[in-house]
Amino acid sequence: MMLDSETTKTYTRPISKAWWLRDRGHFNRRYFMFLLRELTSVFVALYVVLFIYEIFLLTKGPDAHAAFRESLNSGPWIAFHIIALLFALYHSYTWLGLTTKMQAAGRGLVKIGTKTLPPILIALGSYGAWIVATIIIAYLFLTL
Amino acid sequence: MNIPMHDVLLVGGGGAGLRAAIAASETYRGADIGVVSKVYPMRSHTVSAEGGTAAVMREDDNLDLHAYDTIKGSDFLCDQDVVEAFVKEAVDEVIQLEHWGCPWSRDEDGRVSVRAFGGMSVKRTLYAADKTGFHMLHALFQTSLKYDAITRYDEWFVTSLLVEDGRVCGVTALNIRSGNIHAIGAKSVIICTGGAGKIFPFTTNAAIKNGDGMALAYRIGCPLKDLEFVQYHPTGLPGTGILMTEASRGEGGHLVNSQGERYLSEYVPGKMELGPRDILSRSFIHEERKDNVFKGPDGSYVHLDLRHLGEKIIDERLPFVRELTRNYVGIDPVYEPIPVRPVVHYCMGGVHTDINGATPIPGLYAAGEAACVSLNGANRLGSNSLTECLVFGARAGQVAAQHAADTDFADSASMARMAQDEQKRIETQFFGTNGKERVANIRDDLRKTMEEGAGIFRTEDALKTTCDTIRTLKERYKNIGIDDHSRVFNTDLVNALELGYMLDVAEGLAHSALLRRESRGSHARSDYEERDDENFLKHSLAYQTDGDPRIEYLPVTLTRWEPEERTY
Amino acid sequence: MNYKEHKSEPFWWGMFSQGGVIAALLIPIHIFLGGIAVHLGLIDAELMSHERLTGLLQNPLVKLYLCVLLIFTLYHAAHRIRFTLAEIGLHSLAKVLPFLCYGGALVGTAVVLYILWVLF
Amino acid sequence: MSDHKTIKITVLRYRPEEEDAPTEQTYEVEFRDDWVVLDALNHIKDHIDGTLSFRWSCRMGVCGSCGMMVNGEPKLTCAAMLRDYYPKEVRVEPLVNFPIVRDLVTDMTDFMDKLKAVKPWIIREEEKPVSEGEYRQTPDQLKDYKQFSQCINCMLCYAACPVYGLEHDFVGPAAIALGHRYNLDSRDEGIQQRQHVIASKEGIWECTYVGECSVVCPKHVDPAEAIQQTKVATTTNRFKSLVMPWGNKT
Repeated sequence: MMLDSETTKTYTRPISKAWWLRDRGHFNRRYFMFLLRELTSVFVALYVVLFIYEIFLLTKGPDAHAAFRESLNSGPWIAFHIIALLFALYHSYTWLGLTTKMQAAGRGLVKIGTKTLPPILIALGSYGAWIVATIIIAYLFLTL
Repeated sequence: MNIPMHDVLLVGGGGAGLRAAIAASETYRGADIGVVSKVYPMRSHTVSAEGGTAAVMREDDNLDLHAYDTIKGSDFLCDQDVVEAFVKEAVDEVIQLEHWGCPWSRDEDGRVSVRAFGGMSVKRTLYAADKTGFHMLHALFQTSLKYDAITRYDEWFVTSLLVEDGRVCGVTALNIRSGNIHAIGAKSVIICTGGAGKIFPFTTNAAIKNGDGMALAYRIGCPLKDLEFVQYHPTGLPGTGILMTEASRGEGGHLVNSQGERYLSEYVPGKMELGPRDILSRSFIHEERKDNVFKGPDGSYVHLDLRHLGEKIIDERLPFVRELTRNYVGIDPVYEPIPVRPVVHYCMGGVHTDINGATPIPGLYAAGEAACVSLNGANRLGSNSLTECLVFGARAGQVAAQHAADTDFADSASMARMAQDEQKRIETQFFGTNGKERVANIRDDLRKTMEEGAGIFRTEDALKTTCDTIRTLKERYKNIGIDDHSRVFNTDLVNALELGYMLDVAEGLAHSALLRRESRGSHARSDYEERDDENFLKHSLAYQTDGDPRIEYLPVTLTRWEPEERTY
Repeated sequence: MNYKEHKSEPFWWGMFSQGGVIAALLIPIHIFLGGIAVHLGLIDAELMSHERLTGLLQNPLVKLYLCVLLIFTLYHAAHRIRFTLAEIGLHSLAKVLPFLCYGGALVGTAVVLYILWVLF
Repeated sequence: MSDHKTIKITVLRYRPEEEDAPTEQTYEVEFRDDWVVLDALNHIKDHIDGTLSFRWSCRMGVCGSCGMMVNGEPKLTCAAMLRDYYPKEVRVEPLVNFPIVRDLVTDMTDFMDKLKAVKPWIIREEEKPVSEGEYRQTPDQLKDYKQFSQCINCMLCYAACPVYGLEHDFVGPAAIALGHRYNLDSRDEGIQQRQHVIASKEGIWECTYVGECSVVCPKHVDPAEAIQQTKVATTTNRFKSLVMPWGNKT
């Protein structure tokens, strides 16, 4: 209970819009890395839209598609893909890291009886799945 | 002026206070409970208790055994009817707390685990790793949130008890946030403000433990009982006084002097590290006199060695010990011994109450360390204090609620007047003058003289000096000046008010110690080394007067156990 | 404060989270193969030709795979973009952002399904 | 040990009766090697400037009172050794994201309301009488929630959480972790009664897993994990009930 007359004047320091860069005088590297992690989604989205557009062009015939492919074969587009790849890799790294951490936590999802799997095995599992998936896709794409 | 009124008002929101609040609200439907606490309840010092909570839980144990251990531990100064009630109700209380979610450590079969503790003849200490007090307090606090009948006044500081027609009818309290003084009316007031360890320089006690509630009661004529009994915990970190729980010895840790010897074999051969705290603390002083101790910047110390327990046991049962030593002294107990020395830990004495927590003043109750129900006598056994908070918190809550049901509120207009007078008193005393004395200086001098005269070993001369010094400190206190004259969250003012409480409790303590010319439990007089049942098998009662306190005596209640020599 | 269990958030979050796994496992290799490797001459350009790709798309399993890959990652991205925009300053639009972002993902879903199962 | 070192401590001051916004004040403090930031603040209060206000109590990292920003990081000042900062100066500010009441003291009533909202107590359909003894709980069942019961309510996680900074309605890390603690307790049957708070828009769904709450937590409670676990469990149940609406609603 607080008597209404008892509340006193307070001061709230506003959070900066660029808090992930610098807030109230301090830079926090982890906030910055967090924002980079969230930004990966923009590149994922852009890439997926581009992918959908390419499939759409496939329905428009070989010329349209070839022209599109040709335009991708340029410095800026290659640069875009390299940046997108770096972000996508960062997404994979952070996402799999967090799921590993989560499954390793006290009441993890990976439980055998009452025992939780050791974190290192879970980590091997998730990063292993990534490598396996990558190899399978590459193999299928190159050989089908 | 609108004055809040409660059937039962708790002063203090720690283990005893919250248990009492819940008990009071369960005593009868419609009971309206207030809890005034100078800190948010989960900050209360119960939070720091580490080792455990005693109760008879196993087949190899029984109530008489727990009672006997407690009585012997108290050096026969406890009231045996109180002890019998205590051991009986302890069992239900710890189970109740289990039902409220306390995460007690468990055996494989799902029962709560018990561990060994100093002075206990069998394993009967329930624990939640080595954060027992923390878990108990949070379980109690979080459970208290579900009782709508409980209204909290967080960060309100009680400045006086209101008395009308000889009965307590409420309190005045400073809302620390706003700086306003308010009257809060109550039919029953329960003091649960904890001990007064902070009147000593080296203590495991938190900054908030200044004997506030004891002094509040003392000032309205309520006697303080057995104040001279102050427990030193044998294993505190030098300097900070941070507690290395007794459980570290219960789990098998060794105390080793500078010669590499487990020196306790000379003093408590039968119990070694599991001897009672008063004897272990005195053993340290003997070793110090023999120069068998290490020397450091914060005085001498011995080693608490846990290395042979191994990392697994330490992490499982004593994780907090490892956390504290790593963070505060940079020592990892898995690889190095921990420096420890005796530090003030607990006040056996406190507000004089009967077996139900009722004081001689109608409407006033007390429980927990602030009270002296006479469970602990001259020396408390480790792990009885948390249980005491539960058992006598619950008792006091129930009895206070029953009293409230049969009583009317006092006149609110006169209470409002008293609150205005109190506001004036405080403004005049602390804001109106240009006193030159600093709070910190008087406080430091008080602590110094308490250590010198009323420490582990006491003598007539040293105690007389301490009594004189306290008298001059009280004079200096009248000339106090504080830096902060603002209203909002003025902790300078709070500290000054606390210092006033400390001086009162210290005065009662030193005079009680001076007149007890025997050695019993924690009270060790170098000039009277023997226990003297003929003259001193009785409680001391300190009453405040205009001059030195008046000390009276009260017989000890014996039921089934005759006093005998206390050896381990 | 009156709290209410939110019934649709678990759906969006579930899609986000599934999409997150799929994107983590599969997107890097796709970017690498189609956007980088082929242009740097690491793989044969014929692999990305109209003829080969339309050929692949005749396989219903490939279509299904692309549906899963593209649709789930869209929801993943939509969800994250929604919160990121709020966190970097569009907090005042917090009420509108879900409609914009999930709306975009829903449109994307329809487009993907239409192209893959109607146009092909 | 004997050589005296002096460190500069800059403290954010706010005196609501005198000023509309916080100011700064710098003190020079001679310190001992084993002092923590809180010791320096106490030294200032006792011997240099009694007007400085801050909260503290146990000085052993368990009462949770003395959380402040130390050089921009939320810390328990009783566990922040001065020697780790020396010879650089130390900036002490009240925890961010909370209204400042006075100097280093913040207003935490918002958290107290949220804590109560998640019903942090054992909820049973039927209470077992005390006379029937304790509930059995195996060490493994205890382990399921133990970590989340270690919260000392120090508020460092709220200060670290940009989501809370932006959206004060967010129930927040500590309160959700404590609700989760009871949900995971084998003695508790109250998960449904907490769900409307924990799984509200202001609850778990506001969190974007910045993860900073868990980084700053002095007791390794890992509130971020509590929130993620709850998101997964809630989502799984939601999909289950969509697919099998007749199924067991737990």
